[in-house]
Amino acid sequence: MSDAISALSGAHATGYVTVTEAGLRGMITLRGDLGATKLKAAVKKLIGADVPLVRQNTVNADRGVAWMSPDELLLMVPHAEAESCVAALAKALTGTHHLVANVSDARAVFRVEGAAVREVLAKISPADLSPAGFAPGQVCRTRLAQVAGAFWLTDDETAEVVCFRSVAAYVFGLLEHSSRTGSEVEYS
Amino acid sequence: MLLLNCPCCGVDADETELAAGGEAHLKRETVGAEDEAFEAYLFMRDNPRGVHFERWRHAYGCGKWFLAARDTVTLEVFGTYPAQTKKPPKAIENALKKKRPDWKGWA
Amino acid sequence: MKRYSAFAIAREAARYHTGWERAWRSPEPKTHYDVIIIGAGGHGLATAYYLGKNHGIRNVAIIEKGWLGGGNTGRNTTIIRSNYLQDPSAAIYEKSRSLYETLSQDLNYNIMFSPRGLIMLAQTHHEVRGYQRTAYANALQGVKTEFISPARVKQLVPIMDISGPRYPVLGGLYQARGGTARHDAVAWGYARACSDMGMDVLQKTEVTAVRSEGGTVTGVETSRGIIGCKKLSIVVAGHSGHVAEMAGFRLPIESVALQALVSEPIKPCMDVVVMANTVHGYMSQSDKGEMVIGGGTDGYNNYTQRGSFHHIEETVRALIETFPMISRLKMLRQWGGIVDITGDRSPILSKTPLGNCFINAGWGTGGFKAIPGSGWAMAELVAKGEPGPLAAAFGLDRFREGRFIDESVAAGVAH
Amino acid sequence: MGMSTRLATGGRLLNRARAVEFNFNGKRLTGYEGDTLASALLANNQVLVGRSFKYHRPRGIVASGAEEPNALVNLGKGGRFEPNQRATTTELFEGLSATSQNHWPSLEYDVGVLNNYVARLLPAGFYYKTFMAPRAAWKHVFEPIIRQSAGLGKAPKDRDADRYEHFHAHVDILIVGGGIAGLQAARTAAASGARVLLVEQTANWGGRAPADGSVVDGIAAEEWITKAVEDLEKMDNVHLRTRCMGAGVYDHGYALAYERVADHLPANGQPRHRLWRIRARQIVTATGAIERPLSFAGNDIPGVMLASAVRDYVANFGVSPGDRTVVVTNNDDAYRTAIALKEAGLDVPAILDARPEATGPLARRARDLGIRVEPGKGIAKVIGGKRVTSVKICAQSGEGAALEEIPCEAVAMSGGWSPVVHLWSHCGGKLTWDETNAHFRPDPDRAPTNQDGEGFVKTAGAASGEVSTANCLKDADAAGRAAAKAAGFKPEPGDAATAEAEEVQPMLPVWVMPQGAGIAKRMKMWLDYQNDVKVSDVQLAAREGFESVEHAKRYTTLGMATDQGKLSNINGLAVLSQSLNSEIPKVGTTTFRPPYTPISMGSIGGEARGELFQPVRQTPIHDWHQANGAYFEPVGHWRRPYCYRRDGESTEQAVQREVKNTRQALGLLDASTLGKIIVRGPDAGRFLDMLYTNMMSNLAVGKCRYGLMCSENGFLIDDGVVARLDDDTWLCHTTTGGADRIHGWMEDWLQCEWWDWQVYTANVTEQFAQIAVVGPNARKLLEKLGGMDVSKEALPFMQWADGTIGGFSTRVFRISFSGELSYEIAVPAGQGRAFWDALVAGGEEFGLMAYGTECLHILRAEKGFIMIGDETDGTIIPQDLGLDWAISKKKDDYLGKRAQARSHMTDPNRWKLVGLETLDGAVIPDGAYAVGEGRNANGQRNTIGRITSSYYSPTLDRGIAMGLVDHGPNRMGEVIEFPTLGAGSQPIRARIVDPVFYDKAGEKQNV
Repeated sequence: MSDAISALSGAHATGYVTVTEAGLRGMITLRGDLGATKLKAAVKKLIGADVPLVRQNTVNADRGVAWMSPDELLLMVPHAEAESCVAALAKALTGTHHLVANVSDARAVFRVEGAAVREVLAKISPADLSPAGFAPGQVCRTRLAQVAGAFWLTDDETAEVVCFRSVAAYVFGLLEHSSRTGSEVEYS
Repeated sequence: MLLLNCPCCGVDADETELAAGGEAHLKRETVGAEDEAFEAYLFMRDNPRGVHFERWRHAYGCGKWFLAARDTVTLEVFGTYPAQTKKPPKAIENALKKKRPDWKGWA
Repeated sequence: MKRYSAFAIAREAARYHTGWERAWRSPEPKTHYDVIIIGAGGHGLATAYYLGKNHGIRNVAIIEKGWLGGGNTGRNTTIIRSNYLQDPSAAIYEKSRSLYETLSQDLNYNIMFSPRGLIMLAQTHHEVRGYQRTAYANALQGVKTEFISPARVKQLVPIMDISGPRYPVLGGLYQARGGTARHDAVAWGYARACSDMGMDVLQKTEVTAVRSEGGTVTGVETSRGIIGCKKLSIVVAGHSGHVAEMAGFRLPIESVALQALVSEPIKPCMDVVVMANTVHGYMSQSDKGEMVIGGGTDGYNNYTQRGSFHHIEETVRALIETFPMISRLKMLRQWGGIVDITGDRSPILSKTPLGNCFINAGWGTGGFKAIPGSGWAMAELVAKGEPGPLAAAFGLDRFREGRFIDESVAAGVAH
Repeated sequence: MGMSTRLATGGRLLNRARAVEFNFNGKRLTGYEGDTLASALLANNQVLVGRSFKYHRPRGIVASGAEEPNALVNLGKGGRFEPNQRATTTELFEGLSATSQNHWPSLEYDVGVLNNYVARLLPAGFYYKTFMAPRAAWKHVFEPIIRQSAGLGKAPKDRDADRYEHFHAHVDILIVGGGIAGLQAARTAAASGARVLLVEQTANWGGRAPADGSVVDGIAAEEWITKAVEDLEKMDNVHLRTRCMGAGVYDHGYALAYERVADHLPANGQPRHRLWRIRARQIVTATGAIERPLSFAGNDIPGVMLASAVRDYVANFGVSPGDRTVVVTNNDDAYRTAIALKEAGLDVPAILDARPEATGPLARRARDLGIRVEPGKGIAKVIGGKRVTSVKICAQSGEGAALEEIPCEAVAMSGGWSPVVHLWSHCGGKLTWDETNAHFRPDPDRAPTNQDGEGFVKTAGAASGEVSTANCLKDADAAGRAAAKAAGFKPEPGDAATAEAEEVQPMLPVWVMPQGAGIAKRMKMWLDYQNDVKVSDVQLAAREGFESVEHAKRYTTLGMATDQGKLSNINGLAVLSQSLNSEIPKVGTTTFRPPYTPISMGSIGGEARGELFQPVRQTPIHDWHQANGAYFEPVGHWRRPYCYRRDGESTEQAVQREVKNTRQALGLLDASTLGKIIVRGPDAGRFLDMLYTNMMSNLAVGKCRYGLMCSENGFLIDDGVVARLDDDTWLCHTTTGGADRIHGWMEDWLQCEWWDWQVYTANVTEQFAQIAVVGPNARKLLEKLGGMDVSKEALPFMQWADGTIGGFSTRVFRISFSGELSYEIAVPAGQGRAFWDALVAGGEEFGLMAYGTECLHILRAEKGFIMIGDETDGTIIPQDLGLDWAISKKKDDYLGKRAQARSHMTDPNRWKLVGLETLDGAVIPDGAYAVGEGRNANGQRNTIGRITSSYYSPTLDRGIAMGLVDHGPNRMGEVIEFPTLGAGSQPIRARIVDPVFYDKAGEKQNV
């Protein structure tokens, strides 16, 4: 078994914010009744966090869980553990109607860092990214120019942007262009 | 550029994050249906100048389908609601009767 | 009616053009007509014109809610072509195109038909196959088209980037006698000719109800009173569903907004009409020098004549990729029209459940190019009460039978 | 003598310390920092700046802002060349280079001016009445001449050297216009705590107030503005933006703003333009008003300018339009210009006031300054060619008998003011006619409405139709308040700025000067300077029955020039209504369309150019393809190798090599783009039975089955292999294009129709790299790499298994789209490249070669397998393709079943799929049609069939094809004809055969 590689093997760009491909991340799609005790317990056990409320996400060290839709969560674990976690979840949810899928390799993750992180994202997403509209602890599923994506703030100056693996180069290009020195909007 | 509130995730979604799905509350006709009823199911569409019930998918967001009551002339939105219903909720009907007294009503 | 000509202009110039008469009369409605046509757009006026010219029916009123030619006739990108795949479409659009060739002379009104040539770009292998198929079909349909090489495309349209990294041009379906015309002039020319034949063009007259007896139409109620008729023809693109409802039947139609835009005028740089369907854009240059650009339709029912901006955006960025030079032109004006989209995106020329009531609708985004042919076929349908060969395939019955006329099959080109 | 020049003093916007060199028509000229190109040209006595559209008349600068119709130039060079740039809104920068437009050979001597001498033969719409004979002449003679003489600026040639971007902003209140009204509205709105965005199209705050000498809160407007801006900049909830024009207002509070980031600093690395896409709860338009010209004979001669513009050039740029300026007006405001000129030491020979008397305070001040004021007078005629030399004056009430000739170099005219209502109107705001000021102003009771049905646009100041500074400020405060309230905030009981009320003498509507002017004069009164539309043209339109304002506009082209009628619309409308003996409000206005002024296509495209034009989807193995000669074809947004060209190989040769090698040895295909959708749940089987035409619920775990999907219209929309993973889990493979579409289709049915069914789906297409190992040596390779048992016994045809191969954990499907022994192997995408490399390395000894999509197509065609998109085109049902075997007879329903029972679908005359073999082995052209006897009612040749796929088969060394033929399956062995294109080309004759050309028994794939 050879080591897995991420879509852009750690591409990096420095403009008035920095953009870095964050490398491999274990990601698991979990669909089911988010209110069910069994599911809540399983998530708690795996991630060490409760099932988040609508559009919330919890990052807990190298683990996390994000609300994706009324019947879907995205669980984040170390990449190497993804398969075993899928098995564990499947076991824990036996007898309930659910779907668990390892989507770790279907995604690319970028870290965007800098004071102007909101501004850079606002160039490619129509979502309201003002502090009033979007804060750490929330997940935003939206459009990144011409593709679907999601992001959240780990702190006020750092965002993690997730997109499909096949368009990683495109999304990296968008972020690089938007954060190029000279493109500052200085919009507060 | 429409702005519709997705009842499934609460987001005020930009039109560019949505996919339109045509008339809502169509009753599926299938094997056994008369030609006329089947034709109506596939092709005959409400196309009013005024209140229209329609399907939308929050395609770039939570991915869920939802329904909306919208005026096709003023583009006023009277409300959005989950897709799992065969008819508009009472609340929407009441809102409509208030705002559009001349509205013929649902059916 | 005084004929238009260079000599007439010279004659009138001598008296500072104070001698020109009205292009069309503005009469009071009669109480009864043989035929009433609802809608004085291009299609309605053309229907009236050929009723008179081909069938000798001249006791005709064309009733218009607003101003003649004020709907989609005056809001489109004026493209004329007949390189359609399916036999019925090719037949009616080619009839239309051929009528355009001599329309200025027929109407004694210069509608500026400009057969400058039209290219549909093939930018994927799938499109190449689709357009080759169309070329073969056209050859058997009597429509003159050819599939041309990238080099020939470049020769015809030097400002085009045919080696774009994303969608290199792999060829094109070329119709040398396709082109454009002056949209307003088409409506005005027909209106003038109809008026000259003694027909009444009733502008600012709104139809509020359709009257019938025993399942047969007897007339219409309008903002200017009740007007009787033997036959009624509904030709009201964008409002077909609404008027059909008055006549008591439904249509397989949804009305959506279609958008277009023009750039500021520049000196001539493109003498061909280009349609790029992979990237959803088409462009031509008007005689004023504006680049005339067609956008996409919204996916939702809309009567505002305002579309959503992102369609403009998608079209413009696509055309910048194909025509890099337009990046530094400016958008002068954008606008929208309401188009009727049917279940198979092809038009309806048909009898209706109401006796002696006929409908012409659902031209979608392809109406302007069809005006003369549509009028010709519709006049025959109204005059004889039965469709002729041009209209035969476009009846309402096809939806129940599942007998589609689907043009989108050739490389996704709808209209 | 009498030239326009830079004054020794004045020019509030100038930095006289920094001279700026620029170039106009090859002349090197100098201006100052702060100049616009227009002010700099005037300062260099360059009044003549262009030629008109139709008659090529000399044209000079008329205005000082966005309403300028004449001063349009070709700006810049090469990749930074731009036509039709408005000199009045172009900031001067070092090295700016511009040329004038629409003339040949030169601005001063333009042969196009011939049109001017025959102008009488070219009235409105003349082209509709002539050029009709001979027929061909229109296209080949007349049209080219007309096109050449029209068109204004040159076409850019080079690729745009600049970049662009978009920016999304969500605010409570957007305020458009940074004049005193906009600033006051912002102060009031911001005080409520609302998020406010204030945009101003020019580089400077304050609008007209400073040039008008207004006094606000007892201090000079300029001081107040500076302070107001400072205060606003201090607030966290306010954002200010200059060089940012409110371009359009759209539905549901959407607005576009056009920021010209770097037009004044070219090539400095910034994006040239930034298009703001704004969502605002409320929008306040403080867009000011535009002065109207007066219609008198010769009002288009260079030197005739708007009174407000003359004032701007003197006050803002220290530029004199000429030593002697005659002022002509129908209102008080123009007196400010006369006074400004006088105070700048310039001569004002006379103020011609069309009103019977001039009694206002400004008139008094003018008289006190010794200016000759002539009430009841107007201009009979302006004398001059490329420059005003004098005016003949007359009684406004008469027919224009000249009373006196006054020498002058400039004429400052004012016909009153019209509010800028564009943004208000874009989204449906209605207007009302204001008798007092003779203009259309927004009707607050009929504002554009938003998603809640509430008005979402307010107007402030002059944009509301207010005239005096005092009222503008009051109105702006009220607008800010109303907007804040409507946006859900509590406006503070505020301290709005105030100004002294002024006594104003009412203006007098004057649409034609003099009022009794005869036709000869009216043919010299310009309404639309750029398009050459005159009073007589509008009157002609009315006479000919073009009575609707839309008709008149389109017939005369009034207001259709690049200024979109900012100067001409109201004047034209008034002339039209007079000709129709109707009232102006009855005649109505034309609709206002975005944008307010033209915006660059580049800004609309934004970042989406070149590499970012569209996403390119890449599989995990993309780099290898690139490195190994792949010729890519776009499939949706994916790039798939069409074939891999080796040195000296043509595309065709490469494809043939790949086919032969795969049949004879071993081929490798990157199939990662195929859709992979997991469908799971107690009702999953039942759901798939509805989705597919055949039965999926009874598929055994561990097995695979080929399935078809139809639309509710019965048409075939997708196909693929379904694998049963466990009791309630299926894996559905779709076509490359189908992955997202079919997943959406599944969710649609589950969410909107069968929501009570217990089924979940997940699109895992990109989680896996999927590689097809195809050919007689396929098993040898896998066994060499070692791991799971891939023998026929352990893993028979149409089964799947999980296991390791060469150390990779894989899922292996024994399925074949080629007819050969074939394994489709899925590994996690992150290991796709490594696994591919292992296969390539291990396969060398077995003659492994990668193959592309064209080879794939040929392999499947040789086997008679249908291809979605080739055999299907959206109108084909499975029955047409002889796929009845894949349609379950047991099921009482599936999507499309009812539709397939309709008369046209069951018509025995539908064309059916067959194979076709040319008699001479040639390849039938793709898409060719087979002809039958005779012609149809429309004279078209009757057809009896068409080609759906056609290839040269390297395996059989002959042309093979599939096609749909009338009663085809019953006509085996018959020969039919396919006409080919081109003169004298011979039809190709082909025999109808079974569509399976190769290995009919299917032995090769089942070993």
